[in-house]
Parts: sequence; C-alpha cells; structure tokens
Amino acid sequence: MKGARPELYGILAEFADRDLLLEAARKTHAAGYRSVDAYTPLPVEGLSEAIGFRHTRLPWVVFTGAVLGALTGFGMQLYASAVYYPQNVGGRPLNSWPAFIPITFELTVLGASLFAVFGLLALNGLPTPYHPLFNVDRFEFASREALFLCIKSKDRKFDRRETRSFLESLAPREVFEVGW
Amino acid sequence: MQIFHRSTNFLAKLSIFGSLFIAAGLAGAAWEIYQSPWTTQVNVPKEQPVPFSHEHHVRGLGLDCRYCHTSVETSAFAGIPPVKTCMTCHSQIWTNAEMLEPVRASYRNGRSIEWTRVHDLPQFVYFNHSIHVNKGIGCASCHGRVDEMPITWQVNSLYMRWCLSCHRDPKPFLRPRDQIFNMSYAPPADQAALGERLAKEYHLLNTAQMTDCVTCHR
Amino acid sequence: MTEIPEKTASLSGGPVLEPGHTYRSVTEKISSIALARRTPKEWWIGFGVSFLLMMLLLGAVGHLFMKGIGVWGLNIPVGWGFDITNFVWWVGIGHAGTLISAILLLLRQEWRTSINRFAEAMTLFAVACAGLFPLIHLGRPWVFYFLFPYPDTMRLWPQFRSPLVWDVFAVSTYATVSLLFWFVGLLPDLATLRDRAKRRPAKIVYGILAMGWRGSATHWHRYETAYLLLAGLATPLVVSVHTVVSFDFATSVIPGWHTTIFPPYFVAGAIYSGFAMVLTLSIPLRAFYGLEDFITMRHLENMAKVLIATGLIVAYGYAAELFMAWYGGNPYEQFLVKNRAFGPYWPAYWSLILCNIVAGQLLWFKRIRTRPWVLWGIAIVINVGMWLERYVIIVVSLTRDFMPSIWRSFHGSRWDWATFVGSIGLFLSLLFLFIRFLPVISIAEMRSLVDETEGREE
Amino acid sequence: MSERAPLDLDAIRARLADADGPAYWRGLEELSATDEFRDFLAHEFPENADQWGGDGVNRRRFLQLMSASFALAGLSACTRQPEEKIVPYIDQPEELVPGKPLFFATALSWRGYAVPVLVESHMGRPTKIEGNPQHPAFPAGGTDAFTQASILNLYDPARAQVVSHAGTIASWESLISALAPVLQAQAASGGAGFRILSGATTSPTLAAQMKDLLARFPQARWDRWDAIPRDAVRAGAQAAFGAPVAARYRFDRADAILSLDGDFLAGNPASVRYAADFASGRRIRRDRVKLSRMYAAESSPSLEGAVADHRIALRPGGVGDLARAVASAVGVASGSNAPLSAAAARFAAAAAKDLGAHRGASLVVAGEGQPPEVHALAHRMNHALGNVGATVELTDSVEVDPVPSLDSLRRLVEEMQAGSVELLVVVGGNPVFDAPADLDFRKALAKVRESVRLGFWEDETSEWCRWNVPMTHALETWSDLRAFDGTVTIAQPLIAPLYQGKSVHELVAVLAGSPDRTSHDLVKDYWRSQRPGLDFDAFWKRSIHDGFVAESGLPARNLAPSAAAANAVAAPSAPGGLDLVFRPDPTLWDGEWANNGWMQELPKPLTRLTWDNAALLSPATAARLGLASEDVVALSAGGRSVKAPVLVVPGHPDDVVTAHLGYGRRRVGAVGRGTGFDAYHLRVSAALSGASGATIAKTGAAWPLASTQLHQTMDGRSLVRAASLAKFRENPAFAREAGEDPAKDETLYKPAPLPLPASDPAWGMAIDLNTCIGCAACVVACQAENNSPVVGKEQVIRGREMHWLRIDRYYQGGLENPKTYFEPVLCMHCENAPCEVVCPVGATVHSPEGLNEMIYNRCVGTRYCSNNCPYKVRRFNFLQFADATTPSLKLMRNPNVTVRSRGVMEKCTYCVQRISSVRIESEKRGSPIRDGEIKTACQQACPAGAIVFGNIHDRESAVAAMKAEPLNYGLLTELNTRPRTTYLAKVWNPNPEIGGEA
Repeated sequence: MKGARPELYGILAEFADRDLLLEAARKTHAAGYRSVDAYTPLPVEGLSEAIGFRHTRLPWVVFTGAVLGALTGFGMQLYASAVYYPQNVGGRPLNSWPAFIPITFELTVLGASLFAVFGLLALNGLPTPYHPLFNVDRFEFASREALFLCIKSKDRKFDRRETRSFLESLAPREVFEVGW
Repeated sequence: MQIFHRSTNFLAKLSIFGSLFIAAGLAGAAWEIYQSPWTTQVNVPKEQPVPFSHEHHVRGLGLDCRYCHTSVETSAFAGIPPVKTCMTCHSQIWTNAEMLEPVRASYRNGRSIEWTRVHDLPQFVYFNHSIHVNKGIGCASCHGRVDEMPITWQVNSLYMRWCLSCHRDPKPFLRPRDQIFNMSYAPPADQAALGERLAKEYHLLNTAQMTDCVTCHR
Repeated sequence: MTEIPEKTASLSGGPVLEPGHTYRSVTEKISSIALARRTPKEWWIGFGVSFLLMMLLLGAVGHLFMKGIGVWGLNIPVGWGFDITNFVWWVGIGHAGTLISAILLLLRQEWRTSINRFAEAMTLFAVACAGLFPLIHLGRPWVFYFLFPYPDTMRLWPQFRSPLVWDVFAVSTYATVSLLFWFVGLLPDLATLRDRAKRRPAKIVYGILAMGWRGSATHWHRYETAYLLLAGLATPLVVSVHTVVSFDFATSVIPGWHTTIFPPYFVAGAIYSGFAMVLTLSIPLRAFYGLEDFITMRHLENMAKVLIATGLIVAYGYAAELFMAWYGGNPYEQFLVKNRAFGPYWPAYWSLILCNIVAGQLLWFKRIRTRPWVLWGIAIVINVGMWLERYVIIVVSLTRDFMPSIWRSFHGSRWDWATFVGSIGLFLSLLFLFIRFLPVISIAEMRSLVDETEGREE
Repeated sequence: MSERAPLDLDAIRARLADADGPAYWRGLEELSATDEFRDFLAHEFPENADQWGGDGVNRRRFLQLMSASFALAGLSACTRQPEEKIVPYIDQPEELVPGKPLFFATALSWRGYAVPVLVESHMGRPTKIEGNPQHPAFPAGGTDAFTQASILNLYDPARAQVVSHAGTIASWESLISALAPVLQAQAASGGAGFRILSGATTSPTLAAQMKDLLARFPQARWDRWDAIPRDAVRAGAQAAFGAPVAARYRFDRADAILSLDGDFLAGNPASVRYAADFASGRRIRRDRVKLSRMYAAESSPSLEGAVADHRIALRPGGVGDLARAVASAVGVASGSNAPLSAAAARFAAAAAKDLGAHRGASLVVAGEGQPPEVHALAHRMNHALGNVGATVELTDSVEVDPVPSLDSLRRLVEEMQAGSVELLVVVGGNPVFDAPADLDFRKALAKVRESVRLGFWEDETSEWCRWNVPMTHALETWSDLRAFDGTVTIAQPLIAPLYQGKSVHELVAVLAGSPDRTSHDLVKDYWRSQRPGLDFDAFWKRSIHDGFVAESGLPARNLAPSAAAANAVAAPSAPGGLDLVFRPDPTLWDGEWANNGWMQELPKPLTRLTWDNAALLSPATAARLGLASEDVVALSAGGRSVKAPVLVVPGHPDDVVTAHLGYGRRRVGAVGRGTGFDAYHLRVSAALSGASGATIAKTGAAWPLASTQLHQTMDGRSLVRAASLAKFRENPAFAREAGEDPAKDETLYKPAPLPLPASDPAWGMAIDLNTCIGCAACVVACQAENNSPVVGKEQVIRGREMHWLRIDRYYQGGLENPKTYFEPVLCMHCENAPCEVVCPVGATVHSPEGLNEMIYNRCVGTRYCSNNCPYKVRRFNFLQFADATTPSLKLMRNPNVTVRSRGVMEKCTYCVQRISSVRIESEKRGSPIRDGEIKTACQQACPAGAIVFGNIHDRESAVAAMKAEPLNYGLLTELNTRPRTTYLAKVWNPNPEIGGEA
C-alpha cells in the first residue's frame, strides 16, 4: 500500500445466512465498491460473481505447465538416446519415439499439476499465515459456519464512517473494524 | 486471533519459492566438488618415496620416454622402470646422493620401491597404451607436459567424459607417428586437414568401435 | 461440490449423509477425531502393532542390503518374485483414492465426498510402499541414481526404452500429483482445524499447513478451478500408471507376459483391488469412530457395485488370455495356460480364480452388500486374490518359459515374507498417523452435503 | 550373528572411508591387510578361510560383512579414488613384457600319461591351460575338463604345503637326514624291506631313476596301484598277443564302430585325440554327406552310448555275451555263446554285418570296465576284420614296465601285514582311500616302520604316513612323460613351487642317495645321456620350446593275436539281486579332484548332477524297488554296505546300479567335504569293476541332489533338431524348415543404428551338434577364462550356478533307451536382443561388431534382462560369489576379465577380452584379423572342434561356411531375436536293419 496507510485494513460484516450475504454482496458491488471480498466456510455459488470476480487466469497457467512438461519429457529422452550417448540397443533406432511416449505423457501431467497448485497459491497470494482479518476473533468461525463480507480500505470509495453505515444497512449480524 | 507474526508471511513465501533455489545451489555445490582437484587429483603433485623429477630427466637430460617406459608401444602397460634401470646411471653418478638412498637400498636388498600411482584408472577400465601411441596420440596429450613437472601430477580428470571427448572425435588430437614422444609438439595450423588425413591413415574415421562400451569395459 | 445439480447421478438410493446435520455438527464430529486431547487406547494398540511390523520391514531390508538379493528365494530363471509382485499389488491398491476423487468428481458422484479423503491418503501410503520395492529389488541399490537423468561424468543417461524407467517416472509422477491433489483438498479443512484447535502447538502446525486460508470468495473460485483441473489431469494419469506398470510385462517376450490385453486388464484389476482396500479400511473406521452418518450403507453398497463391475472386467481379462492362447495357436502360450492351471502352481491359480471371480459374485445379493462385516470379509479375500494374480503372472510365467532345460520353480524365503508383511506394517502405520492427526473426511465438502440434505427435508 | 559383527563392520567401514582405504572392485586385498579384518577372519575361520563351500553360517555371515563393505566402498567410490601403489621389478626378466601374457609348452600328467599343453602366463602367474596343437599326438589341440580345471589345483589353498613328520611341521632337510640311516640299513639288506608304491607312469627319466634305484636295492620293489586300473586292458593284450601291447585307435578311419562298454571319449589318456578323430567321422557337410556309424553296448550310461547311432543297455555280463555273439558272427572263435535277448541278438547281428561290410574300416573297442577276455576278443575281432594297421595301431607298451596293479598291490599289502616292509614310499595316489576295501591298506600301513608319502593333498593316506612331503604341481616342476602314442613330452615349470613342493624325481633322487639333484638336472641329464653326439643344447632348446621330443612316438607293429584260449570265458552271471557297476566319477575321477570346486560344480554330462554322486538306477528298476531320486538307500554288496542317494537315469540298464567312485572323501579340503558317498567301501579286489548280487534297501531318509537341469525333455519344442541320414538326404534343409525365421524387414523400426562397414568384422558362432560329445571341457574352460565363481551345492539347488556356458542334455524317446542330445547353450548375441531393450541403465547394449555387451560397472541388478532372455543364459551374482579373500586364488584370475561382485548380472561375452587383444594387435600391425586368429575359450578347449567362432562378414571364414550349411539353424528365431550363435542340426546314421531310431 503506497502513501499514508489508512488506519484500517477494512470493515467486516457477518451475515446470518447465505441469501443475506449474497444480497449484501450484490448491493455492495452495485454501490460501486470494488475491493470487496467475502469469506465463507464453503464455496457459495454466485458469490464471487456477486462481488465482481468473473474468471481466473489459472487454466492458462496450467496449459503452460503441460506444454513445458511435454517438451522436457520428449526432449530429454531424444537427447539422451540420440545425442548424449547414441547406442545400439536391441537393434532399435536411436529415436525410438514410440518408446518415448509414456514418459512424455507423465511429465506433461506432472508439469500441469505443479503449475496448477503453485499457480493457485501464487494467484491467491498464499501463504499468508498472518492476515489482518485474523485480528477479528469472530473471524475464526469463517472456517466453520460464519459468513463474512469485507470492504477493504484500499477501495477508492472507502470511508470509515460511510462504509460502516453502508454495511450496517445490509442487515448484518454484526460489523467489525479490521485493524492491521 | 493471530497465531503468527507479520514477518511470517514473507518467510513463508520465501520458504516455498526459495527452497527451489536452495536445492539448485546444493546440487551445484556437489557438482563442483565432483569436478574439484580434491576428487580428480588434477594438478595435485603426489608424494613419492623418491622425488623423481621428469623435468630433470626428460628436459634436462633429454631421455626418451621409452628409455624407462619400455613397453609403451607393445603392451597395455607402459611399464615402470625396474630399479636396475635407475642403477645403470646411478651406479656411476650421484652414487651417494642422500635422495637416492631408497633406490640403492632397493637394489641392495631386492625390495621394490613402492611408488604412488599418479594416473590411476578404476579396475573396470581396460586401458591399453600401445594402441594409443600407435594411433597417433602423443604422451603429452593425456599426461601433459611431463617434461615440465619436477614432481609428477595428473593434468586430466580421467573421467569417462574426458576419454569420450577424444574417442568421439580424435582428429584434433592426432599426431604423425614420429611426433608421439615429442613433449613440446604443437599441433600445426592446419591440424584440421592433418587430423582428417591421419584419421584416414590410422583407420579412425568410423568412431563407432571406439565409443563402444567393451572397448574399455569388460 | 457446491453447484450440486438437481439430479445427481448416483448408483443407488439412500442418503449419502444421514439427515439432521448442520455445518457445526459436521465440523465438530469430524474435526474432533483429529483434535481430541486423548488418544484412544485402541489407536495405540493398532498403531503399536503396525509399527512393529514396520520395524520388521526395516530389519528385512537391512539384512537384504547387507547380504544381497540372494536372501530372497530368487534364481535364474525367476529373477522377479515377491519384490515386483508386491510392487504391482501396492500400486494397484494405490489407484482407488485418486480414482474416487478425480473420476467420481468428474462424474458428479456426490457419494464420493465422505470417502475420498482417506481413500486419497490410502493412495499416497500405498504408492509409498510400492515405490519402496523397485528400489530394494536392485542388486546394487547404492547405485539407484543410475536410473535418473542427472549431470554425470560418464555422459550416460537412463535407457529410456526400458519400461522400468517408465515406471520410475510414472510412479513418481503419480505420487507427486496425488500428494498435491490431496493437499489442495485438505487446505480448507486445515484452516478449520487451525481455528478450532485449542492448544498453541496444534494451532501453529495446522496454521502453517493451512497457509493462511480464510475462505475468500475469490480464493474459492480459483480453488474450484484448480481442483477441477487437477481432477481432469489425475484421471488419465491414474489410467496411465497401471498401464505403464503393465508394460513391464506386456513389452517383454515371455509367454504370459507378452500380452496386449494387459493394460486395460491391469487398470481394471487396480481399481478392483483399490476399492477392495477402501472397503477393508472404511468399514472398521466407520464402526470405531461412529462415522456411520457420513459413510453410510449407500457408500458401502456403491463400492460393492464398483467391485462387481471391475471384477467382471478382470474376469474378462482372464478369459481373454485363455481364448488368445487357444485362438493364437502359439504353443508356448498354450503350454503356459496349461502350466498355470495344472502345473506345480495350480493352487495359486485356482485360489486366485476363487478369490477374484467367484467371491466377487456374492456381491450381487443386496443382503450381502448391506452386511458391512460380510462385505469386509469379501474385500479382504479380493485383496488376497489380487496379490495372487500378480504372483501367478510374474512368477509362474518365469518358472517355465522357452527352454525346458532351465525351468525352475520359485518359493519365497522367510525374508521375502518379512519384507511383504513389513510393507503392510509401513502402510498401516502411516494410515494410523493420518487418522489421528488429519480429518478423515473432507469437512468442507460435507458442508455442501449438509445443504443438500436440508434441501431434501424441505 | 554374533555381537562382534558391528564392531568389525565399523572398523572396515572406517578403513574404507578414509582416503587410503581400498576401493570396492579390489577392496579385499587391501582390506585383508588391516588388522581388524585379519582378526575377524581368524575369528570366523579357525582353519582355511578360503573355500567357497556354501557351508555353514560362518560363511554366510562372512558374506554379509563382505557385501556390506562392498556396498560402502561402492558409495565411497563415487566420490573419490583412493590412492594406489605401483611396484616395479628390481630386475625385469628378459622375455617378459609387462602386461602381455606369455605361452609355454609343457605337460600335465593324466593316469601317468602326458597331456601336452600350452599354458598362458601373466607376469609369471600361470592363468590358463590350453591344448598344444603342435604336439603330434594331439594335432587338433583341445583339452578335456580335467586339464582345464588343473590350474585351480595349482592355486588350491588346501594343497599340502609343508613337509611334516608324525603330524608336526618338519623340513626337507630333516627328511633327508632322517632317511639316511634307514636307507643305510636297507642297503645292507639289499632293500628287502624297501617298497615303493606309485601309480603307472610313462616318464623315461623316472624309469631310469627307478632302474638305478632298484639296482642299488636289488631286494626292493616298485609296486604300482591305480584306483582306476587299466589291468583288464593290459591283461587283454597279454592274452591276445602274449605281451602287454598298447593299442591306439584311428576313429577317423573307422566307418563302423562297435563300443563294448567303451570309454574312449572320456578318461582315456587318448580321449582328446579320439574325440577329435571320432568327430571327423561325424562331421557332415554339404560336400561330405557321410557319417560313421557307431554301435554301443554298455552296462552304464556313457558318452559313447549318448553319441552312438545304436545303443543297447545290458547287464555287465551281457556285454561280454554280446561281444562273443558278434565275434562268432565275424568269424572269431569265441567259444560258448550265452543266449541273447531278441533285441541284443538283432543288435549283434546288425553290428556284425556292418563291421564285416567295412573290413579295414571298422573298429571294435572294449572299455576298461570289461574283463580281459572281452578285450582279447576285441583284439581278435579287429584282427579278423583286417583293422590292425588300419584303424588299430599296435605298439609296445607306453607305460614303464606295466605290471598288473591289483596283484602288485595285493602282494605289497600282504608283506605290509606280515610286517616285512620297513620303508614304504608312497608316491601320489591315495591308497588308504581307494585301495580295495578287503585289503584294508590302512591297517597294513600301520604295520610299516617308516612310511614316506609324496602327496599333492592332505588326504586319507597322508594322515597315516609318518613323513609327508608336498608334491609339486605339474606346472611347478621339470619332468618328462610319454603321450599315449609314445611321444615324449617335456614338462617345464612356469612358476616356482608355491609351497615346499618336491617332485617325484627329487624324492627318488634322495632315495638313490643323491639328494642335491633338482628335477631340472635329473631330466636334462637323462636326456643328455639319451642324445649323445648330436648338438644336445639345440635339441633340448627345441624340445622344451615345442614341448615334445620330435619323432619319439612309438612305431606301430604288425602283430597277430593268438587264437588260443579264446573261450576261457567266465561270463559273470548274476542269479538274483542287482549288478553293481563301479565307474570313475565323470568329474572327480578316482576322487583326486574332490577338492576342485570347478569339477565339483561341473554338471556330470549325463546326469547333470553336481556336488554329489548317486546310486544310478533305471526307471524300471527304481519303480520295481519303489525308489525315487533323492531317496537314501543302503547299498550292499559282499556283506559291505553304504548309504547312498538314488538317482533315476533314463536309459540305464535294468537291474544294474552304477556307483561312481571318488566321492565320500573323509580327509579333504573344505570344498570336497561332505559330498557324495564312498563307493570304494563296496569295492573289493575280487570285483574291481563291479559286483553281482548287490542289494538295495530303502532307509526312508532323503538327500537333496543338486542337478542343474530338472526337465529332461524338449516338450515338443524344436530346440535340438535332428533327422536320420536318409531323411537328411531327402531334405537337407529339414532343420531350418522346423522353425520360422522372420525376414529382416519384418519390423516397424528402421534397421539397427551405428553400423560398421562390411569391411569390419561381425562376430558369430556356430556349434555342430553332430560332433559335440558333451564332455563339458568348454564349460570349465569358460569358467577358467572368465573368472567365474563356484557357488556351492546349496546355491546350485537354488538355481544360481554361474556357468556362462551350459550343456543342455535332452532325452528323446522311451525311458528305457532314449536318444540323448547335447546342446551347448551360451549367449546367442541376438541382433535384436530382448535383454538390451529392457535394461533401464543401458548396462547391456550392442556393439557395432554384433556383440551383446554386459558392462558390470553400470549394472544396477534389476534382473529384468535375464527375465526377458528367452534362452536364460544370463547369470546373476545373488550373493558375493566371487572369492575376494583367498590370496592364492587371486593369482589365478585372468587379469583381463573383471571379477564380478555381488548384485551384477553377467553372461557369455564371446570372450571379448580375447577379441580386444587380437583387434589391438591387428590394428597395430595394420592388417585385418585373420580367420581363426581369435578363438573363444570354449572353442579352443573343444576336443571335437564342434564350436567355431569368427567373422560372418568374411565369406571365407570357417564360421560363415558353417552358417551356410543346410543344417544351420537358430534357436527360437521365431521371436525375431536374430541370434548370432547358431547350430548345425544333429544327423543320426541308423542302421535300417535295426531301424526304429531317429
């Protein structure tokens, strides 16, 4: 965060049930808030869309991994058999490509999977063992049953008082101010 | 409630992505050790019971390699001179040099001197000197400028990789047969052409046989 | 997962989660196993026994490394015996987990939810056991690294035409991907444990593993994408692994090995043994930890049905071998079939038929499918049968191949047995640790089921 | 596992870890120098830590330590090479070029006759024995298995090593001084109490020495005893010609051969020559469609029976009866004819007719097991058939004054019993063990005042002699012997005696009162005395160089047998019970080879049995007695009884039990300990070659037998292909048609990479099944050449024997008289090798010249290659089989072949070390490798020339010619392995009048 850091990370509101949360999320987005996030113990259908998050670049990351894996796989085998030490093995040609398919395939999958997981972590900015939200004691229920919506202070429209009152207008169970 | 301190975020990320670099670093280090003189003994002069100087005998006195290493042209083993060979001269000159006492002792009581091997190939490598010198590989190509070594050391790693570098393409190293034992031989400007010609002459054009496993391992 | 369609494909009726559960109850029930302060006495007993067996493995392998492969019963012509048999057996078992998680996920089988977690765990541990054998079966295990392409001074890399090298890559890839898949699935639950744990050490450990997961909507979005993609990748991978393992034999020239039907037939066999092992483990588990609400009769029945299906495919495989021997008219193949059925190893052959084909047919009866402990017995029988199948394929084919002059029989030495039993010890030990410290059922996914069952009640 | 083990291990580990610890491929020599290692050796092996007996826990724990240190060293070796010393000569011998082998012509002794050999020597260490093709008696070269294995005896750590007196270590000098007074006394009495006992000999020098000795002691006597005596042969000649004439046969000139229990292919002093000659009559080629025909009547399965076109199994007496029938049919008065069975009669008639049809080109040979009458009969038949001078050559006796050894021994024992023998000198042999049981030589020996034994081993006899002198190995001393044809063969030493060994010449010299004379002086002086006048030094130099004295063979004489006494025949007719037949053991002979691991582990040609002998029974007899193989029975004859395991042998005559002599040694090195049963215990002077009325009683116990082949038939697979001569004439290509041979282009893949120009060689081998006699010389030769370890009985039973070359023996036809096939199987060096494709590390790959290579130091030991080898010719080091600890065995090793350690695969390499050295020489001289310049060890050893190796690119080469033969076929070619080793199919030459064969 550049410049003078706002005193809050954001304002957090807990909602009683899923419909209220979805409703609130939509309203917040409609109200022009952009850096908004919701926290739920399980994936809630339509929630990410509600706060304006449509699609992720992850598939492309995975595809890249797959291609790299495939090239490494076949390249390595061809290099080893035909360049690194060419040898007559059972009368087979140096480039016995059919024999190279299994490993090529395996490495394709491996590359893709590694990129998928590390891509996931990277895009989600994980790991973050420390996070301001954890300052809110109530927040530990987010991993069990509680449903939260948070407007972050980095939002252009963010204003401590207004935003708070705006959230309170959404019929939350409770509203918390999240310090750093 | 917070469990971790702020700093842990950075540390956590570092630990994941940094670990890759750490692993790479370790591998690199291992590789370096494997290349190092400590492992390969390259350029490490070997302690000898008698500090025999090739420099003195070869360059100084101009002895031919074959004067001592008699079987280099005929046998797998180049031959290490029997003490008698030393005594042919040293019964006349330096007859009471302190340094040479072990030699005289050995000759007196018939117990061989235990030299330390400088070029020591693994037991599963069957190296043959005679074929190399007969195929135009000079002594210095592998042993280096022995005539400049007061105490002998190894100048090449003797790793299989190193052997192969020549077995796959001997042309850059080939010499005319009369230059094999010439320590100070320098390849001519047209070594490319010469190598081509000699390779044909020495029947080394097809290197398949030379890079075949059992050429060295049985 | 979340977007549960109206009509979910499912093998049979009955709930996948008994009614009356809430997020909280589910969370409490499952996480309490991992977070319990006191470890149940029974756990200690079970773990203790497994641990002793694991020590037996350690001893056997130590002895093996000291003296050499000769401590096993192997000879010329039988160069592979228990070692590779165990390898194939374990890899096969290691197929259920990822299959359940990945393929059933893609097939929208929501009943997978309550069994996938420990099925995956089981996969990992089985693959660990499997991976052990290719290493220790080497005559000179201390040069195992020759099997990998590493920067060497010999300018010599593995011989990539060899199915054994394929194995190395297939199995290690499978292990890695399964681990990742499993970990990704665990992430939200680790967060739950982090937040529910009372003691600080627990909080810290789970906290580190949870990587600060906090259930953000955007995170969930990417999470689901990744999970689906991994499932999509894992599916062909599962199939490929046992295919590659079958290549060890299919690409050889030995009668009884050189068989084109091996890939599909090995894969089916793998799933067969895998599900058998899941049953073997889940039935005692649900009984002991009172998880009947989550692992319901329906789960057991469905798995039983999968067993019937795959069992029949395996049976088809056997039949095809017989047919090809007759139809192909290759004298060596024909001799092999005779030799398997009526040669010195006939007991092994017929008991494998009994275990894998006959026993499986009992599952047609609902009265058997719905009796957990009977089901359990059958599952065990099938596990034994699948081991025997690999033994017959590997050993019996080698004992008598082309030249009668060098025919010889093979019998496992006591070190063979020690290694085999020991590997089971290793497997169980890991499993016990898992049960003790991690949620055996995916909490996050159970929550979705809660919604669904609520939906039912309305 | 004792608690000391970890300690030792740590010490060794430490030793290995530190910089000047040795590296694993040679580790143990350095290791053994360390104290902790010596300690634990001593602790492990109170006595001889050397033998690989496969016995006992100790050995196993020893191994475990070994292999552990190997493993560790293996690890340490991948970081850094330990320092190594190099030690020069003080004064280098003239002819020696360091690193190059030298070859010397010399002679071994076999039953007193010369076996001319060439010995390969590396830096003064003899390492390999080959035949001497320059020698007139054996122009084809080649050797038998014993000759090959003899090198192992030289280095056997269990050899007698020191002069000892009454069990305490003494010295040669002390012996001399101790004997002096005794000899004084004898001289006074003219040697009345002085006896010398030795085996038969042909040594001119020794003969002269003895003559001179007996001149000094006129009352003394030189007695002779051989455990496997040739008395019947001598007596037969005596009966026929009135003199102990020696007969030598020319099988190459014989078209029809009748073998009466013949044993000319193995064990006979001329076997190697006879095998070659016999083979030349069986070698069938496109341009020589002609075979000799052999009839064999035998009372115990033998090589002769196996290679015969017609074989009949009879009780020992039956052979004599059949001989008489044939004799009378060819017009030799043979007196009373016992009635023959129908089969025997038909056999006899056909044989007689065939012999008669080939006058001058036929041959009748009787075996040593047959009584003198049969030998006499054989001589008469040969004479009647006009074979003398053609296929039979008669000469004066080659042996030095041949005496009937049984009578000689009997008389000696009587004198010993009577206590009239004061000084007995026993040279070689082992009478305490192998003398007829009823004579009880041991008890007699106890009555002798002073006994001196010159013996190679510490054996039963040395145990009961007061003075024991270690005997030199043939390669350690000078001597001279005659080959079977009389050619004098000079034996020169290749190495100074490893221990305090003395030769027989030196001992006799001591007795003759000239103790200071060496073998060299004695032999050389004798020959100087024989060659007065002409330039002796030239003669001597040449004789030593060639290994024989030119033109010293005995001339053939033309003799006619007396017709008299033809029917002095007492056919041993056994009313009830079994006929017991004694035969020398195929691999241990009379027991002298009991401590030779190579011979112990060499599968016996017919039974494939190793490490044991057994009571051989026919299937029918075994069934009748309710016995199966490995049952232990009490075998009794003449009131004596031994326990022996049964082995059922197809084709064995019914109601006959064969017992091989030589096993059951009581005092022998660790290798021979606890192997087999002692058949000598049943052998009495009245029945040396066999007894009738033997009985067998089941004991209920069982004794595991280590056989290397458990399945005896081909199961209808065309592994050995055979046909009758007639069928071959109809369709010469029958063998090739019996299998399918995929065309080169029947492949998805492009042809093999990295080809060499056709000007470069492509190695291949062809094996002629027609000339192979299954003698197994090749197997031992391979073992000797390639440093192959011995693994012990236990491991053989587990199927882990390490022979790179095995001889498959298949039976075909009924159990009572099956046809026998020998098929040497070694690596086929397939062009599309299945083993190579599956090796994960490329430890086995293909050379451009077509060798299937095995690179030990790359092998990780997955055993996948062996699993995928259809021929199962690969061998795996399941444990640390190679003995890396015994110093003397290290001297024996071929320095050009890696000694394989635990955990690596190995197999036949076509003797790549020989190929390499020849290739290097040819490259140096700049001319291509000549055909036959490279001989593989098996090829060089084969007496029958059945194995041919060479360059198949070269149209002119012998191997190419053989592969072009119509009989040429490959094993399992339908797998498209394209083997480089191929076979010439077997062709039988059955007599249509008997028919029913092939």
